[in-house]
Amino acid sequence: MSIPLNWYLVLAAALFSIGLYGVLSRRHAIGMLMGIELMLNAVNINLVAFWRYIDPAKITGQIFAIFVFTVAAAEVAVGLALVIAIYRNRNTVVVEEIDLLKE
Amino acid sequence: MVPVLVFAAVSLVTLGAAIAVVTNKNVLHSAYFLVLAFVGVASVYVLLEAPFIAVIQVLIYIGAIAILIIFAIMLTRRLMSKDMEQRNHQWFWSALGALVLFGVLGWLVYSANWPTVEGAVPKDPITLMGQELLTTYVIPFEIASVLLLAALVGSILIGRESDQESRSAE
Amino acid sequence: MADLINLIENWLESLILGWGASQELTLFILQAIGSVVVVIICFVIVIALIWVERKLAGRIQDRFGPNRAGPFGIFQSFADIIKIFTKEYITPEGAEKGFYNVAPVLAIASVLAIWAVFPFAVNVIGADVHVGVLYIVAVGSFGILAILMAGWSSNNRYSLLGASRSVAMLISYEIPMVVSLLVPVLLSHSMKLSDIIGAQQPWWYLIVAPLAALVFLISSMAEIGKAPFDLLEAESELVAGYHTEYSGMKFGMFYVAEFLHQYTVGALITIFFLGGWGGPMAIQWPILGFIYFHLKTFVVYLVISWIRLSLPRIRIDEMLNLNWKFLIPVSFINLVVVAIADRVMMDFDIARWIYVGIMFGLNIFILFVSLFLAGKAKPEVERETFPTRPVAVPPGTKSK
Amino acid sequence: MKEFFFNITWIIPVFPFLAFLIIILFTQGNRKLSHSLSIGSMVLSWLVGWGVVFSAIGTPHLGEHPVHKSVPWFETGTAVFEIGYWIDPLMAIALFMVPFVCLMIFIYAVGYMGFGTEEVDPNYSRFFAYIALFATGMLGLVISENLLTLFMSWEIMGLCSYLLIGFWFEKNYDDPNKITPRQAGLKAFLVTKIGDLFLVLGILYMYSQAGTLSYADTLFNHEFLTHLAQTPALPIFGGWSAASAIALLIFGGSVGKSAQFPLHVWLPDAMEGPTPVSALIHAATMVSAGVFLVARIFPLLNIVVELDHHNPTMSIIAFIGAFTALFASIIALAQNDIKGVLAYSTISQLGYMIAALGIGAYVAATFHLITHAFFKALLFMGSGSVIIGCHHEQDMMELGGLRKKMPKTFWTFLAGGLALSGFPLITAGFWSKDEILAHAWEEFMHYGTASWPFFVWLLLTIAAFLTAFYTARQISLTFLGKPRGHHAEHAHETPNTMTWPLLILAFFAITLGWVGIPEEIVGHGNNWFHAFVGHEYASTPLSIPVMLLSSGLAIGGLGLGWLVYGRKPLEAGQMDPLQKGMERIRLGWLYTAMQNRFYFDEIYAAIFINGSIKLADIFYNFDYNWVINPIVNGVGAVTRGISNIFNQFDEKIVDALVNLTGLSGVKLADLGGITDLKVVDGFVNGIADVTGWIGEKIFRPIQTGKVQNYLLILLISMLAIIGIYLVY
Repeated sequence: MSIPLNWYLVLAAALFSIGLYGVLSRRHAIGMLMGIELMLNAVNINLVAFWRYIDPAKITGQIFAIFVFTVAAAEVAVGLALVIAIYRNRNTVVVEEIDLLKE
Repeated sequence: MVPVLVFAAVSLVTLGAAIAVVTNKNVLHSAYFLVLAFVGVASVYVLLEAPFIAVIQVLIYIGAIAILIIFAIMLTRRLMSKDMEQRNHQWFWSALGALVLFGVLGWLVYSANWPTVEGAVPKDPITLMGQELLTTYVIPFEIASVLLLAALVGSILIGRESDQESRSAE
Repeated sequence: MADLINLIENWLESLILGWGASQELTLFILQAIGSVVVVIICFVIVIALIWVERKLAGRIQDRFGPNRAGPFGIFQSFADIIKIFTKEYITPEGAEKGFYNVAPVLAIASVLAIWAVFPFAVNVIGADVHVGVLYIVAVGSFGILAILMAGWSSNNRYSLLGASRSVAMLISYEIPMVVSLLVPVLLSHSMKLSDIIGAQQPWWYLIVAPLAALVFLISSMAEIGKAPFDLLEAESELVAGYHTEYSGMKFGMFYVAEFLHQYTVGALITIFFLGGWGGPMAIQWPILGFIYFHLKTFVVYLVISWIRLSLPRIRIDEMLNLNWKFLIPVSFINLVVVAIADRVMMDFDIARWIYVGIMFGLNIFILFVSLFLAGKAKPEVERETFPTRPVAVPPGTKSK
Repeated sequence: MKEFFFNITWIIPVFPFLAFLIIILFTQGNRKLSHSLSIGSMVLSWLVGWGVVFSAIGTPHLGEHPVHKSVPWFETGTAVFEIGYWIDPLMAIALFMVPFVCLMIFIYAVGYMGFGTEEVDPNYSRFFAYIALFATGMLGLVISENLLTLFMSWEIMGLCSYLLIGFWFEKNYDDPNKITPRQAGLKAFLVTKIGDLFLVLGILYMYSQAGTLSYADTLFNHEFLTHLAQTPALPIFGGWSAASAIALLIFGGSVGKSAQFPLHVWLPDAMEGPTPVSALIHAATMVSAGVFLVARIFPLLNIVVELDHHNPTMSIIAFIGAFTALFASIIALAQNDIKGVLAYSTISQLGYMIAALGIGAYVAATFHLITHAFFKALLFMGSGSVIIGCHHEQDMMELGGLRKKMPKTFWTFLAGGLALSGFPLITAGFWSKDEILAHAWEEFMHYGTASWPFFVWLLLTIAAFLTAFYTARQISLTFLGKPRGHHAEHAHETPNTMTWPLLILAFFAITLGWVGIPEEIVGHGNNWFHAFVGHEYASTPLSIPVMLLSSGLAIGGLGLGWLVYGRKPLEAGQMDPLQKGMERIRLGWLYTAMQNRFYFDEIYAAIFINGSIKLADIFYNFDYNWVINPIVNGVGAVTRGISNIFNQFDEKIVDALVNLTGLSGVKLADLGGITDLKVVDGFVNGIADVTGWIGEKIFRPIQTGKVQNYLLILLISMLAIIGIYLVY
């Protein structure tokens, strides 16, 4: 076990920040979704790493990771359906143009 | 030494791909880089001795999510040519915020004192996981399945054309 | 002689260790050699298969098939290879170069990667991972990715349409495939391929779970996109589907991947339902297991070819209906029934042959009930019937 | 039997919740089945609820030893959160009122939403699903055993109030300034959320101190409360104790929910919802939840008073309540919408209760909470009956003369109105209101005229008079005289499903007060209400002068109202005599201000909404101008960026400051120039202009409608909070 836990955590933190940047800066709605996926992946790396280094005898970390997978799948299905619906109704996928909330 | 090298390579690939995902001007290329990032993360799981999670990662993220994303991009491609600006005007602040967040997280990681334990992984993790899922975590498990069902129904409802629309289209 | 493969392996190992390599390095080199050997075997098999396939197709369609190059045309495949190697590579204008070139590689890699976990004989296993079944399903999804890449990057509408169609089809047929794969997993209590094969030594799962085998066969035929499910490259509609724009060796790679995929499906059915390397004397003589494995695979391959050469292509709505309204419900019901029956009989501790008999009966029962119900259902779309066309009738004759 | 009811208390909110689920999922298509389910579930809740109430009444010393049960709900780390129920006198009293009033309103809604007529609402079934969910929230709040489930129920009600106020979401008006139901729903949701934010902070603070949220370990644990009162609070609260900080934060929640000044603006607009909703949510139950919450944390307030005499917590609460009571009753004087008057009267009466809690009159506040719920539900349902009977005419200036046409509605409305104005001796409102005034009087006697209780008493007394006056005005305008519009001429009595609940509630509006008649009148030990709810708190001694005074005020207010409006009924098109009178004594501007609700909506719009839009604009510009030149371009770009910054600074900030000073000066000079009549209008406009202008130059990404902007702000705020945390 030559890799310290911190490395994984920092990797996850970097992935999370990159994903966050994607969510905040992409104009394409699907680009935003991709950023969210990266963030979820980062979370999962953390979960599995904690499992491996802090409580390897139990399996809790992996089970949480599986729940995150389900959430990610649900999120992407609904998110993409929304994007397609918006595309069909408003003919745009640019997040900035989806601002009905303002009115 | 070998694991360190492998870790370094894997994390470089993952982070590089991730950066490409958020910065590439062509959304479709971003999606393929996303696949690469997913592969990288799966390799990280392998390094962490969680092959099941790694395989599930490939199965769900690449086999389902990435393909859905690519599909959706193709369906909506008419509007996003690669000449268009792909980042909004607040990108600089976003980048700054993300960097600061990374700094804070990194600082946290290094200042915390993790109670790490040396120990071997369970011999038969999959059986153990199945037992745990159906005993300790049975309620979250059921809720997750309801969530998936709800997402399924919801996305069909949202995504399908309403009868009126398709009729007017005819 | 009995254990030829391990004999060679041990000899190589001692040789490399003798040269002063460390234990780790030796292992790495041996793995690398093993991979290369498996890949080479695959390609050799494909070369043979192409000839077999064409000959068989010829016979079934009342033709000779290849008969010029060499005796019975056995060198036809080599001639093809030379032709394909010397053809010009054409990249269409506006294609996405990188993806255009990566797609065929990915297509063939996704098939080859499945071979990494196959147990060829009792002690010849590439990588005996805990999650073998999942691995197979997961790696298979790269194939879909390759098709998407090829379809998109060709900058051709036919390619894109073919790719979209194939993805819709592949994703939906993955569900019954995975669910029917769960039956062997359930019966053998393991996702390890070697355990699955070991569990079905006297009684193949083809007998214990024939319905799962049938569903798996149908859905994996759809997965490889061969007739009657070859809508993704329906010539009359889409030219050649996602690989319309490919030529030369790049096309060749798709072609090889297709053949190899069919053979791989044969291998999967062998592993999951036909007892893998099992057979008389297979444990004492592992080399026999190796032969049995390929023999069984080849038989399944021929069956698939036979089916695809006999049936016409079906419409896309029929195809999706078959999947969503028949295969998926049947496979789920089958899974549940098998699970309950297995659990109940586990408590009773009955003789193995009674267990197998009950299982077989249950499977056949489900199959017939579902076929009966499916037969009762009315077709959704009433076919439009046109009045018979007036036919020109020579004067003086009586029209019917 | 007692044990049985105490064991199944948890089931009370479950019935309506099941009804909600079934209706929303399965029976939307069947109107009859839907309302039967809804009402049926409420009947069950009511039966079980009253079973619990009467069992609780039969339990001696329930106040000292509340019955409570809980089961672990979920755990995070080492913290276990529980879910359960808590039975004490306050809960029993609220449980007496809530399911019964809800049931009456549900039955009433059948008629109001037009069941069996061709005017039946298209979303009829959904309406019943929503009100069932609402009842779930309210009942859950009443029985909950800890602050977490209380908060959860609280938020369910917030959601329902949004859904129900905006129930007619497709309605639009020709007049763009008139608020639509959709906007009203949003407004209610957002304004109460401001209060909820404080509530969350209070609950979190409590949790950080106690490590648990159950009542038994926090609010009813004397040692813990003592400890809390001796712990200094966070630095931002000055030198206060943690107890007072928590109390004030939680009180912030009730300010939002109970529509107290300054978060009262949502309630009048909430009248855009269907009338049963107004009766259910904005009169009888939901707004009472705020008061209930303050009554719930009364032990906390008590400990603050006991251990920390100089703490202003109680006086803040009392003042806000008393001010709201007066302020809302002034506005109610000039409202012409029949529901608008009642809306402001609700705010005013809630102010009474809050003020009562602020001066320590726990029993009186609880008493008024119950009586008010009954008679205000009655009044709202009466007004709904008028509205249905007059074909959706709500303007009192167009009504009139309905006494003959709608006799049942008239008499029940009269009963409610008398109870509201506190008509002496026979009405419920008299006894409860009198008890509050008596308590205030006693406090003021105790502290003297220079103290804050004096002002509280004064405000409340004036409000009592005004209440009687506007009640008389409303009844006179609506029911007396001759019809002033064609809708009123063709009015008809409403169906039995609407009038029967009115009769039942009228009965309670009169008689309910008799359970709390002071001991001095009915003999020692016969003030049942006090004995049950609050015998650990000192009872309010009867004060004859106060009773005479309040009787006089009620009768005087009613009489004056009748003199002005009833004796010589208004003709169609005639000006409101109050307006005429005020204009004669040069107070017309005050009347205009009253009619316009003292311009609170406009001021809030100018400051918060326009302001943030304008601030957003500036940020947007800033952003845009800065970010065009990415720093990546190198040193040249950096220097140019810096010069840009200075440029921007010059242009935007310095100029803005110069202009601001200039404009403020001009406005001030204008203000000086404008004399008597124009002062208020000018002042209001001036504030609006200046703040709007400041906003224009300072506040907009907050309101861009772009999700990524919101997310970025979220990130930055989170980082800022982390920064603050690190610095501390």
